[in-house]
Amino acid sequence: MRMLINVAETVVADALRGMAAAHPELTVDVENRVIVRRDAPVAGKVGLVSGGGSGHEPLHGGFVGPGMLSAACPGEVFTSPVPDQMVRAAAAVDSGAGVLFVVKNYTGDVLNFDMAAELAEDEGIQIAKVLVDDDVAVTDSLYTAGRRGTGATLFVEKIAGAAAEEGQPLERVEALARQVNENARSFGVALSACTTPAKGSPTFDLPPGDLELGVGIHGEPGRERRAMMTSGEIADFAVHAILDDMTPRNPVLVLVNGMGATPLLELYGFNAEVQRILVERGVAVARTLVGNYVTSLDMAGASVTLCQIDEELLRLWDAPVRTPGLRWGM
Amino acid sequence: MRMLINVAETVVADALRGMAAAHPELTVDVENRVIVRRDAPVAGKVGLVSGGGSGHEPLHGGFVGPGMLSAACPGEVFTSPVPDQMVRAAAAVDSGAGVLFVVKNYTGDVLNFDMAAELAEDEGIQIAKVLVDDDVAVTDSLYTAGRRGTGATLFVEKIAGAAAEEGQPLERVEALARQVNENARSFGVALSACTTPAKGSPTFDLPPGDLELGVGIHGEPGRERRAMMTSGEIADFAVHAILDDMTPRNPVLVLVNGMGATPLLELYGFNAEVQRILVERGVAVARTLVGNYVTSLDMAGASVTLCQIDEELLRLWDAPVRTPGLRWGM
Amino acid sequence: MLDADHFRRWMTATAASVDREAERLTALDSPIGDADHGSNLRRGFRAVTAALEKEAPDTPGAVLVLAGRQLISTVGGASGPLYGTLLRRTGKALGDAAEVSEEQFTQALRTGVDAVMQLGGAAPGDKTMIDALVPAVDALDAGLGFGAAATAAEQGAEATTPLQARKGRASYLGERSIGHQDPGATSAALLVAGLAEAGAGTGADPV
Amino acid sequence: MLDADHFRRWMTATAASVDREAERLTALDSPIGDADHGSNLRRGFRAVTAALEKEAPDTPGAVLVLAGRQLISTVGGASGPLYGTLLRRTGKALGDAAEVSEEQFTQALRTGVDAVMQLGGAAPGDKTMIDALVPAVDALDAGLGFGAAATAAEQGAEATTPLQARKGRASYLGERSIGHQDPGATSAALLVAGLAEAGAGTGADPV
Ligand SMILES: Nc1ncnc2c1ncn2[C@@H]1O[C@H](COP(=O)(O)OP(=O)(O)O)[C@@H](O)[C@H]1O
Ligand SMILES: Nc1ncnc2c1ncn2[C@@H]1O[C@H](COP(=O)(O)OP(=O)(O)O)[C@@H](O)[C@H]1O
Ligand SMILES: [Mg+2]
Ligand SMILES: [Mg+2]
Ligand SMILES: [Mg+2]
Ligand SMILES: [Mg+2]
Repeated sequence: MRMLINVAETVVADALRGMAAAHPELTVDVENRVIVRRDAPVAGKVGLVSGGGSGHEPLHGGFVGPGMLSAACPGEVFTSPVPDQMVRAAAAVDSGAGVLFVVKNYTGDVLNFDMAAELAEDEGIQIAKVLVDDDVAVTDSLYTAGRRGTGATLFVEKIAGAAAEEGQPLERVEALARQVNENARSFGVALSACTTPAKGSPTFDLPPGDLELGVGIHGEPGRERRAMMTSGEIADFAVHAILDDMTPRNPVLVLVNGMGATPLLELYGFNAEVQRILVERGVAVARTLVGNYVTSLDMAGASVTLCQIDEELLRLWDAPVRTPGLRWGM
Repeated sequence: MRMLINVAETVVADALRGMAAAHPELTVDVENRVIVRRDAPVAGKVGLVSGGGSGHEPLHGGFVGPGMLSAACPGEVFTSPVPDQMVRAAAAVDSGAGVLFVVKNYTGDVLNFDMAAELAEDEGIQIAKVLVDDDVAVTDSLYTAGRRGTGATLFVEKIAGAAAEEGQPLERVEALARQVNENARSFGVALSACTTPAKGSPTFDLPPGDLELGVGIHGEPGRERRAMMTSGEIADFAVHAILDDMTPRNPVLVLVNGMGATPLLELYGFNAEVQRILVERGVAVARTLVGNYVTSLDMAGASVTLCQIDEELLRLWDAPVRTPGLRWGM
Repeated sequence: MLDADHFRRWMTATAASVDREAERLTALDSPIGDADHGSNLRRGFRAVTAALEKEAPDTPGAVLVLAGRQLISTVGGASGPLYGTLLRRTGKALGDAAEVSEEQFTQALRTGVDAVMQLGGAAPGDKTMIDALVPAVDALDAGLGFGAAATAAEQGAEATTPLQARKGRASYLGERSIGHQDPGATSAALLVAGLAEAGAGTGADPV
Repeated sequence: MLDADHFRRWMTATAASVDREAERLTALDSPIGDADHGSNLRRGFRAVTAALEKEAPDTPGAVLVLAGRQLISTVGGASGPLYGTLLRRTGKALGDAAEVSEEQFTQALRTGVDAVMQLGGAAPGDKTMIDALVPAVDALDAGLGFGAAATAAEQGAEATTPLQARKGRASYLGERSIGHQDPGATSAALLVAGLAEAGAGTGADPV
């Protein structure tokens, strides 16, 4: 166990105390596990609430702030939060303009957010929901829980957050969020498993010479194990998996996302390969983001997300944002 | 080997190509290994140049941009860059107001920057140098190469960068940089070794139940090995090592820095412990930064840096900055 | 007849076995999941026993509704809403009678299990907790008693091993989910075993 | 007398042995350094042989000055400026004679080693390349020839093992630096061995 923690049971609470100390611009309710931008509710503004298991930082708590989420609900590590958190978050950010729940498509997240939506509506809060399901490694069929929500969550939260900040109404913010998700696809690769505090050992065995293709962000194995490949070969595999599923006509946003333990030096090198393939395939790139944004604790590896955008989405992407994890223009 | 690379020999060049693609606001000279802000030289502005071995990203290349470095020179992994790079960087950013070299105190960096300074001066560029040596784990005596430069580098580059951006003259920018360094102390801890591309295996053996206290950022072992400690105990050790060496009278900037593979969730929890001790010791905190800023490839662990500041330094810290790795206010 | 105390014993016995088996549940959730099932349920059932002690509901229905609400509020993940719904809907179906018969309970439990199937969309054979719960209710329905129900649940859980998952996280793995026992079916078998323990009066006393 | 070709052979022989021993040098730089010494020198000496082939300098001094400049421009780290200075200053001291005697070379090399000591501030016993270079020059000074110098350098390198480092990265480790052979002293012994190979005419031909 090589974790910088006290005991597994307090990992999330400890992190929230540390966030509170580092970010006075956020209201961090450690006891109830809700992170809210300090000026909420903002009059006339749609509230944007997301959440999910912890261990994916900066997602979601690190994306709370002007221009992005109004509030986030961190669950236990890799465990969806409970409805009480979401209801509390919705109540804290609702100005009367309604609240959009951004939900990654996992059974736990879906069920808990659904219950929360019912309870919040009982309290008179108008709730809309958008599901994020961008991971092409999962076949979307009757035989699975559907595609997982991964990297596209960042694009959805940023773009819907910018629209909400502009004062756009709930239906419009929801429609934009859905548009982003429908135009986004991801594929992830693991070079190592991760270690959850509760388990204390790697979630699966991966010999150093192997890699897992098509992994999610919860330390689960992927669809397929292969012998180690070069950065270029991995990029080929990931980008082609995405482009087999979507043919972008418009420019794309690119996210080259680290799973947690892969150095930024390697992520940039990986980005070079991703961009090479996009050039080869004639896909125009509008913006590129490289870094650890949707992580899986200390897993080594990376994911690629492409999101086809139009002019409005690009404008909203470029709009100012001020959060611990993503910040520009203010 | 669980690295996302092509071959060890091209790691730095690959990363630079990836940076170029992600950051059109920077001029990335892949061949000559210099990263320069696109609008350099800025008339009347002092140039700020740093550099060092690669593997510490976002340091230094990720700190190039308005309000921080004018240019950075990335060496091979953990290898100081060569004088040619520094001279080229100085020439690219000098507007006639002179250039400050920010040099981390390692034999290689010092020797190469010294040679570069001579060569640049031969070309008519006025050069000043500031050494960063903040690591209290190293005894500063005749029997060592002196204290290493680690986390304080970020504070020096940010604050000197803001002063340069304001148009302050070379002597003043240099004096401020020196003031920051003199008031900054760091201490680092490793929970795992890192793996360099050239070696392909961990730089030292650390059984999972042990940790190294007082490590640098080059995968070298620390001063002492101990059985695993809790986050609170590690924070106690690190912060007390710093406070044994410096008694801050003024508020401090706090950097809780990840070595690369430690999840942000854990870093925030560690920050909670650091802040607890600062409260106990009566040290006032002005600002806190938590994240992976001065890394050591995929090493697990963290470092703490405290920097005692006055009002001017705080104003310069808060000033707008726009770089890939640190950004606010613009 | 089964009184509130019987149901309290059920919850306490389950909390104890979940506590004991938490590491195994998490280990089962590791190759085909995200390694949290044991700690999820442990947190949840600890909250259940604490709440039962504090609020001391006095009907079977109230015990289960309170337990279900606690699970929903403290577990999270997929299993929290599912187990929470199971107990809450079973409890609701029991109404506010002070005592219920085994037949009434069996019918109520069927309602609860149906609610779980509706909420999660899983059918028998999908490699979920349903594969332990349905055989257990069937055994009760056939009048075989709690002990037989526990055996049926246990066998149902074991029978998930060769299945390919069609619901929950394990479904992401496709064929690679084959060969592993489902963690939720395993914990469901513990839950049903708790019923037998409570019936035998062997449930640990509330702490 | 030693001509430009002799010095070219020296560089080529060193490049070959550094190539061969790069992994060992990096391994030595691992427990008390940062695991880059082998790849640093390999990169540098490859650049040296490439430059010598391309520019074909025709005096001993010019060969060494060019080699030193190449090391400075391609190695980085501590060893780049130090080895670069060693060769450059030795070359400069040789002037522009077309041939030099062994005595002239020995004196020039002493100048080079002194320059390294001044630049890096290391003295014998500090656990650095100096601990291999000084015994080698002493052996040459005593007229023992290149072979004996190589042996002296090798012994000097081995003798760094029990020392506590006082310069370079290894000094950060304090007492923990004891018990490891210094990578730079080891590469310095390769450099001196290259001299003996070149003298014996056994240096590999330029590629
Ligand atoms: N749709 C579903 N219907 C019924 N049971 C399910 C469903 N999805 C998952 N489960 C059960 O939940 C268990 C996993 O619970 P847990 O690990 O606590 O949640 P999570 O999968 O969110 O991490 C699975 O083993 C399975 O038995
Ligand atoms: N001040 C110094 N004087 C002489 N030699 C030194 C000095 N510092 C380091 N060295 C030599 O350099 C070697 C390390 O070189 P290298 O690994 O290439 O550089 P770095 O330490 O910058 O990674 C050490 O083993 C030592 O022999
Ligand atoms: Mg989970
Ligand atoms: Mg080095
Ligand atoms: Mg799970
Ligand atoms: Mg080295």
